[in-house]
Amino acid sequence: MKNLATPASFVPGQPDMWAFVLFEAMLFTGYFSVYMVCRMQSPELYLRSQAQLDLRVGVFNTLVLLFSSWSIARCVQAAREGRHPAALRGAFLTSFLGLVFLASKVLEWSREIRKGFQFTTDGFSSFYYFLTGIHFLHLLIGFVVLGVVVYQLWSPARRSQELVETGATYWHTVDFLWVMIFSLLYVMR
Amino acid sequence: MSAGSDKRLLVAWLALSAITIASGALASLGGRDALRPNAALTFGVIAIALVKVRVILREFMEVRHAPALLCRLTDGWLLFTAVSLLGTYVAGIATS
Amino acid sequence: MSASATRTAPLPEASRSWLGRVAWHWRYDPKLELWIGWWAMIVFYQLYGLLFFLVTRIQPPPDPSFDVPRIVQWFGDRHHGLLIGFGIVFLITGMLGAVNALLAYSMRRMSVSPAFAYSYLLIYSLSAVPGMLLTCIALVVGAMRPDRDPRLISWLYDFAFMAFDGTMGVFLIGSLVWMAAILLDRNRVFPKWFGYLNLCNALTEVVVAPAWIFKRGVFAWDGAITWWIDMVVFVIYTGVFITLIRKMIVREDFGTGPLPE
Amino acid sequence: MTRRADGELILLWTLPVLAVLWISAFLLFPGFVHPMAPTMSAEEVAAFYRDPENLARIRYSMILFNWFGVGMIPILVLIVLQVRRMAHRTPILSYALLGCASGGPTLFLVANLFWLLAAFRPERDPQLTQLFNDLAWVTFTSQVGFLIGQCVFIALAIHLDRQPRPVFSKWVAHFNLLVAAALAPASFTALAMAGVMAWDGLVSFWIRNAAIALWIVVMGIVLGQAIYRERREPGVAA
Repeated sequence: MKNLATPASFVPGQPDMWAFVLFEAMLFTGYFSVYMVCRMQSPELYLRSQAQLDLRVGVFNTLVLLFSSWSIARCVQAAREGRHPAALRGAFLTSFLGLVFLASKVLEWSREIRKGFQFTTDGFSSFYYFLTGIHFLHLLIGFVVLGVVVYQLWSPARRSQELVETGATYWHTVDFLWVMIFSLLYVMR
Repeated sequence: MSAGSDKRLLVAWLALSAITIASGALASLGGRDALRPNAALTFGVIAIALVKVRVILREFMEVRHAPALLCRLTDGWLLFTAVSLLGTYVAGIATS
Repeated sequence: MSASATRTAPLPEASRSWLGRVAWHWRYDPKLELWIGWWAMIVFYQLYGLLFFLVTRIQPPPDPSFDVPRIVQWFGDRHHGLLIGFGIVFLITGMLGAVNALLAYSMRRMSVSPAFAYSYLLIYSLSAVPGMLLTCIALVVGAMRPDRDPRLISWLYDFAFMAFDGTMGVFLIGSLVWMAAILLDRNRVFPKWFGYLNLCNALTEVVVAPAWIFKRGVFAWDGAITWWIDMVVFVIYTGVFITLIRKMIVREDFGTGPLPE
Repeated sequence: MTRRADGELILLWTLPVLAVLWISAFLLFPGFVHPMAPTMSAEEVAAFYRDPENLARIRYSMILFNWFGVGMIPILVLIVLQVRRMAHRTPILSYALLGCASGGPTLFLVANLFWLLAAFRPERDPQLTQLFNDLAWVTFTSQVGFLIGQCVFIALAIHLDRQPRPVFSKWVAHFNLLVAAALAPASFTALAMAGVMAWDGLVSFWIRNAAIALWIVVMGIVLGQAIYRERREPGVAA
């Protein structure tokens, strides 16, 4: 149905944002590969250190971000169909879920630090704080991006569908990078 | 039309969440006390993660409708990431 | 004003010889100031790579966990390279003025407030002092007296490399200023993707920060993440903006109209 | 094209005051009149700073130099403003000059800081005093890059100022290039511990500093002429 309504092929948002997404994705592949190389040099130490992490928190974080991704995708759909109040609700729900992720990450960090699990503790902890930290920074930038989306949806005078879609693309990137980080830090053995 | 695309997004989201919970459960079944490298689990987890990323790219980010170039670039990235991560892991196991 | 008055007659043809072409551009090219800045940029970055990687051999950076005798030996191996190479760096520092001026000018062409151009100009004029010159001064002082107390030579070694890698703030904020200007610009001076690439570059400046914390491993100042990956991003970024600035200059059409205020 | 020029004369006439500061600081610093040799041992350098008569002169002269270094910035900005008046199509050359105008005095201040640090606790380990002394002299002598850039950009700006009544005459451009050439060898000063290239030598100390002095005097005069001429022209709010 949808395939009939939209042109055969189109890029959502500015194609320029996709250049950013692919560049950042490559950069993270670089970080992940370095992590893997270091990890394979002393697998026992990494496993012992990894036991400090709470898998349930990781699963919760992932579910929250997947939820937020779904809600911003619905926001894009709604905006495309001219249902702007619904789109605005989607953008607000996404920001709220982003805040939930932010709060749970800060709580998790402070709990780990109190346990004596710090940036300089060992190889695994350095990568844990580095990867979650740099992802956190992307999340913070994501709030600015969501701000732009809300600003666009707010007034009938603006409502640039292109900017809404560009912002959504950025937010999904924050989500899928987390999916990789989750599997590499919390789950793999 | 709206209902159709909404339903598709909903299915994608539910599937992603279900896989996440399943892989979390799998990892805890693998035993948190048995802190041994587990190649099967690691392969499974990275493969699942890449599949999840692909679903996000294709469904949420609408690469499904994008020109072939973007599809190929994103798939190329996924393949490159899979090869470099799993390759490093295998090489690490082989040398240790 | 005067420029348009002298330009009523058609321009004479440029001669075919290389020297003749240079002379023609010197006399008649309305974009001469822009091209001087662009060539200063090309020459400066080429020399920079040559001097830092081949003449002084301080890049790729040495290991921060060297012990004191090894550091003294490191200085000994490069004695003349450091003194001559950094002599040339000191000689050509001024070219940075033209480079930064051209980058700031690109922002003046945009539809944003001049505040962006002036911030960028100030930040990057400031950046040369800690990010490059203090490093060179410390290494020159370390190299000039091989008989100095080895502990002091080791202090100069740390000072040099921490000044080089550890002054992240200037490049971080500089890239963000440029990014904001490009994304807000309505004159389409640069494509938007270059604005986003500025964000990538800014993020690598955050990634450098752990160099202050780790003495070995991938996060140290010679690490795979803090140095190698960041350097790849920086080289791509620099290559891209040199090309885009060239395109901007080629597109620029001053014609024979009046001079800007 | 009117330009607000109020107060420029006051800034211009700070130059003679700066010159007095600068000459007195130069004569007061015991390490300049007979420039300290790079070959002095750590003990000799420490003894130089510990000599009570020297110590007071070092501190007072360096405090004066500190004021002089920053005091030059308004004068350099006046030159930038004259370059802005030239018949250029872009502000690039004035921006480049502005960048150099901030870099040069900053590096001069860094050198000044190292001298003052060496003099702050002369009882320190002689090796440390020598280190501060080396850092000060190398920074002071070899950091000519921004000054050379300044001269070259002024020369370029004058050559490209193609109008019937240029702001500065052509000879000022040639003079600036000459000064740039005289400053250039000093960047290699660390290569030589003795001889004309060493930081107390003919080229790196006397020619370099004489060139800077001459540049300040000559540029001060032509800048003054340009500013007074501009004020006589109609349309400038005086």
